[in-house]
Amino acid sequence: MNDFELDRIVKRYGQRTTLDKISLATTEKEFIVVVGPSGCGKSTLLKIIAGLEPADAGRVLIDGRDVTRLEPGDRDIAMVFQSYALYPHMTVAENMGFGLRMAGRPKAEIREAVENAASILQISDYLDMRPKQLSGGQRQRVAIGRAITRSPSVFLFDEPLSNLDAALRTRMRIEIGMLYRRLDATMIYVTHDQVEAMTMATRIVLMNQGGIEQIGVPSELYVNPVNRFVAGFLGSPRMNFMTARVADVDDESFGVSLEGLEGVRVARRPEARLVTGDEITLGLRPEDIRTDGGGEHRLAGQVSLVEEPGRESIAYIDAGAVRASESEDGLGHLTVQADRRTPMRRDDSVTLGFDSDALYVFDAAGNTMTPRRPLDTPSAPNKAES
Amino acid sequence: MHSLLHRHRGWLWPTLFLAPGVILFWVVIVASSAESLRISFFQWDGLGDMSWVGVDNYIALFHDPQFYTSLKNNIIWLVLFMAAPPLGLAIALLVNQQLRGLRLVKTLFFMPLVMSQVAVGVVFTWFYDPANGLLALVFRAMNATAPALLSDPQWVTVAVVIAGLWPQVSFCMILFMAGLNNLDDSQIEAARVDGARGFRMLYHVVLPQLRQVNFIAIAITVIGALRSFDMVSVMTGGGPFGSSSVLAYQMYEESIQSYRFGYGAAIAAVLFVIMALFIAWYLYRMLRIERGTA
Amino acid sequence: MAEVCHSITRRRLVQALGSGLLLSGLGVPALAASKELTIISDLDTPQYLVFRELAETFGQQSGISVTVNNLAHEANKTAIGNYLVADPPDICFWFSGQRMRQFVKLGLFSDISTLVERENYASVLGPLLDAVTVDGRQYGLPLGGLFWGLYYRADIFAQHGLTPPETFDDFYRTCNSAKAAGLIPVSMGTREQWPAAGWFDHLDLRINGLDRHMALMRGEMAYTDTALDAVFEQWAQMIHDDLFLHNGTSYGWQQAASFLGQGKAAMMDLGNFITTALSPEAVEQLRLIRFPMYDSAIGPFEDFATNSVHIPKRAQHPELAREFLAYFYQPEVLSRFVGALSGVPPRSDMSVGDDPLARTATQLLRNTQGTSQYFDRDTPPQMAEAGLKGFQQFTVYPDREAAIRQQLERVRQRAYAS
Amino acid sequence: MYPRQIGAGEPVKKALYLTAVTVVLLLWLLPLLAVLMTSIRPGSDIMMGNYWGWPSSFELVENYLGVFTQTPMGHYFFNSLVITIPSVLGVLCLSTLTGYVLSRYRFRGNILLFAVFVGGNFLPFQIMMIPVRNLTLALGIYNTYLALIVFHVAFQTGFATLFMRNFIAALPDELFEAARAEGASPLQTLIHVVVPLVRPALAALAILLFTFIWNDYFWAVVLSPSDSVKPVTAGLANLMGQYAASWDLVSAATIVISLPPVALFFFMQRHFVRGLTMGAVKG
Repeated sequence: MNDFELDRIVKRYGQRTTLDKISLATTEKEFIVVVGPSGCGKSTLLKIIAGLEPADAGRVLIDGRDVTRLEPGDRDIAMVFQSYALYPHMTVAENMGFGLRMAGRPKAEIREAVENAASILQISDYLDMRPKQLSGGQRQRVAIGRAITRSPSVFLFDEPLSNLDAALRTRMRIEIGMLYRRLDATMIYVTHDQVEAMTMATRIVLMNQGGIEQIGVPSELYVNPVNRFVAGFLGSPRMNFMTARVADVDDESFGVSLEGLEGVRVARRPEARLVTGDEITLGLRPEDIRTDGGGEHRLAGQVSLVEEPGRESIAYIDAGAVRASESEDGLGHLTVQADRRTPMRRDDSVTLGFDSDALYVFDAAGNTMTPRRPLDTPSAPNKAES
Repeated sequence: MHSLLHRHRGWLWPTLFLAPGVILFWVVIVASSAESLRISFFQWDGLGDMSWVGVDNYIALFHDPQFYTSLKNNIIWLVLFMAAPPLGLAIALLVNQQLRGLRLVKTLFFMPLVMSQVAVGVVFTWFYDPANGLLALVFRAMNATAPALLSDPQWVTVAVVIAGLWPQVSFCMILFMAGLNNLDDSQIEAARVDGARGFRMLYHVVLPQLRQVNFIAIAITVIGALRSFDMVSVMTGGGPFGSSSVLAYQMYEESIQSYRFGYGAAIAAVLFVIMALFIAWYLYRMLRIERGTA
Repeated sequence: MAEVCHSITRRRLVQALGSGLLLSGLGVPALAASKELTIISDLDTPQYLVFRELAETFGQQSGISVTVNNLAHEANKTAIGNYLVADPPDICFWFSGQRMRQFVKLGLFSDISTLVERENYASVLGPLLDAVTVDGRQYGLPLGGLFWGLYYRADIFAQHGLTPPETFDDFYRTCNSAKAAGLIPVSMGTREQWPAAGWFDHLDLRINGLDRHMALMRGEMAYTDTALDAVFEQWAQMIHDDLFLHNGTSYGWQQAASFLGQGKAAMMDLGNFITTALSPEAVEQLRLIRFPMYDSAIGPFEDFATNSVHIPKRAQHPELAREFLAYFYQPEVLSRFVGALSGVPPRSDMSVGDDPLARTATQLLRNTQGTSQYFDRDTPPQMAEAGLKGFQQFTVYPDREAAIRQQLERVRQRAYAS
Repeated sequence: MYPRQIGAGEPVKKALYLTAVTVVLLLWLLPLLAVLMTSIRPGSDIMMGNYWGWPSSFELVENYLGVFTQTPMGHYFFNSLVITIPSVLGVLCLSTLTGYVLSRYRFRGNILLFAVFVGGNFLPFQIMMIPVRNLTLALGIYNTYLALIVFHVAFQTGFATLFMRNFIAALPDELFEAARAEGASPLQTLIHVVVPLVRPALAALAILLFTFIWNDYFWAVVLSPSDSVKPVTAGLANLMGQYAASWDLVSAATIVISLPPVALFFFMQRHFVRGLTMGAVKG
């Protein structure tokens, strides 16, 4: 039995379709992170799951029960809001016990549940304070505590960490991850932050313009993006894209025609329908570009800017005729992520190198044309962390 | 929340919540107003039978010189009352300091607002009295004769409006004080850093932030001007010979003193039309602002 | 925490319940009030105090609780249309004449002919009975009359060597002397509009006589009639000659009267209620004479307004109300009431008392050849309203005579049509 | 804050400022001071025309006591309280309900209903006189406290709904979504979330309503002819008719009837300004 299921959810606002037949199912209390650019419909989807917005079509099932027409309070869910949504006139304990009190539970039970949740989140000392007296992180804990108190089968998180500073965010991220393992409940977590998605999710749902682009474990989405959108969305710094044409096609591979880069051939999916002269986009992750002179293909370039955020260096390279479209620096320079022990300075001349294997190819519609890769390639998702 | 009626019980509570207020308001206010409009098509002394006269009351109204005097006075009220928002803002700016004792000062500035209009009317009648009033005293001190404002058909309306402005300025001042309390401090600070101060700060930084308050202040002032009654009633009774009358007062006078309820209702209808124009503008603005911020 | 919240809710609930109970109890006063005799009066304070005492005495004698609600005179004019229809008291005060007839026509006053007959009031009231009679039946009892005339202060007149005028020539002489002495010859405050009508009434009565005046009041004569030319002409002349208080429209009648009280004005045309606006010392010096004669062949006719007391048609206790009237209308009781305002006694068998003003008024009334009520009591409300306004305007802009008379004529044609 | 606050280290500026404020305040209150002065003057001064000179004696206590002993003002005062307090409570209850629904539920006709509330409130209320009189008559409540209470509650609900709706609309959506997600019914949300959150608005509104209703003159005259129900405003007008020459008493009465709303404003000013700002509640 599915413990959580969305069945062809549709939502329209006037003429505009905000959600188009969204389906999703989980069987074993997964941590689903719904991620996507702002305006993609992910928050609306969460509200529909919560019951705060009605769906125009489709069903929501929780533990096999159709809850589509139920009030939020009857769905066995709990929600954590971006703004925390704590009641300023109630103490922490009253905030946390609110749901149970509304359900008319006995006081003793409420107190026990509140204390239990408080101890899990280490906020037992604040129970008699008002939200105004707490810091942002503490408020966030209370908001989570309020959800825990209800012990729902599904937790809904609406960008819960976006109001926190970077250090706190990392910490809360880890805590929510630990909480998930401890509570054994389905979690639906909406965020626009790919780091949160990559680190926390058992599965990621990547949304764009009201539809799902790809569902899968984080490394799958990173290593095998189904299309250019997914490839570009996940990974920081972003994948380099270069516009090129198909030079020739054979059974297993095709040749790429790109000014400034000769003789590149890449493997092709069997179902890929490409003919000579088609416009394609090459994708190359910054960490797959080498600066040590190795690699099958070489490119001469000049460093235009170096960033050194710490663990690695990120360099923007002017590679002459080879220009990146939608590049990070907006100048058509290639982004390269290098070991910081490789010294690079502005205006240095460098030789870039990469392997054909590292290249992704997308057709004009954005679909991936290169074959699926095994997940234990060097392009591991943890590299995407910044 | 989008479509309430599609829910099983979602509509029940809201309906129950709305019912008492809506029913009371409709029965007492809306239905009564409609009934008044109906009465305007009858000849009725308020006591006996009503007889249908069609639009006769309106025809009579448009031939009544008093109607044009009242209408003109309503316009004078409207125009002069527009001084209330800027004056209110000026006083609000003056007292918007956090010093000891200013709370009392602010309360004293509110006084005219919280006093009843009857009391304000009494106060100003006393003030204007051409023989013994404070105004006369001032004029005498300057070796001049005080004008008899309340008996001069040229000036009487202006004099009454000034009395009416007194509480109205207070009202606007309160609104602006609330608005000033709610300013975005970072904008003010940014402007200070950019070198703005004094009037330029007011005009370019403060006023734009007070737009909503401004709107409410103007709305309340327009309503106050069109609804003016108590002051006229207490201070002049519409006199001398009707020259300070306004539509609301003329309506009252025709109905109560002359027992011409149908005619009074016709005046009410005209006032209603004028008011409706304003209300439409107000609602349009309000809803537009709302959509803008939503 | 949670307990606190619960107790707050409970407290709020109790509060809500309490206010609900309170609300439901608020309708009660009306019910309680219906078990007693209720009276709405419109009396000035001195008279009200006397009346309340009389009502209490009646209550003690008959074992009934009597409630008197006293309204300001002007407020009563506004309220009576409402309460007669809506929630009538057992007894109310109003005006005789045309104003009473209007309510009788609408069936709002009770016929008290049987009471009048039983107590034989006709014999003591004489012609006054007409003021409360419609089609041979009586609908009220006339109270102390308001005699309109010229008031002046004896001490001020003596101080400046002025003589009380008998004729218009005298009047002009007195006015000129007063002016020379730095006094305002005639005080008149028209903020309440009606005082101006007194001057119109008096001039018309003096120049055209009672019959034509009453024809005008009954709507049978046009305001543009040439007969009225002389009236307006004379009035305009007086205004032109600067005989009246300046800015009269600024002042209520009380304020205007206070000029007399302060010795700044010489004369004032008013009813006996003038005493309520003056200090006891000034009242002591106050004298009344009749409005100066214009044409020895005409008159004297006077404005003599009677207030009256009525039983509303829908009174809760009509029998009790008749009992009260019978008690109230006894000569001794009534003279205490009338005496409080120096009024002219309505009953011929009443003693005038020793109030000099009341005595003078009674004497002057005996010497008249006929009386009218007062402009706003002799004409229907629309006409009254327009007339008062028109006369007030005339006092400021006598040159607008033609326009004012035309406007009055328009209203006359409308007001008497219905 | 704008304008720039005068600091503690600017004594000269502060003194100048306080002088300026005092002068403006005195000018502002001049008409009122005139009435105050008259209210402590003996009646004989007024009769004698001594309006502005030094009072021949100070009759503060006599005049103000006189308002209660010589006139039925004490009774009018009680009536005003009995009318005003339940009316204010009634309006607060109804407008919280209507404001809550109109701000938080989207349904067909929402805007129309709201527009009617706002528009109806802007009408010159004099035009409703006759129908309202007839209505109270039909309900059998004419000339009782209830007639005035019912009218005031109905009429002020329009304005109060506008006020409460805007205030509640400014509260963050999430608070209401959270309540729903926690399983609170609309009634529970109202009691446990809306009412505590709108307290500042209710305080501000209560003060405004109190002054509006306390100071009403028109309906007092129309709906309460008898002394047993008449509130202070009609009482004052009545007093002016009856004691027209006693400006000392009338002035004192004018001051007396103004005291409750003034006192309320003074003690609740902070709540009032805060409530009016309609600022959003920040968790």
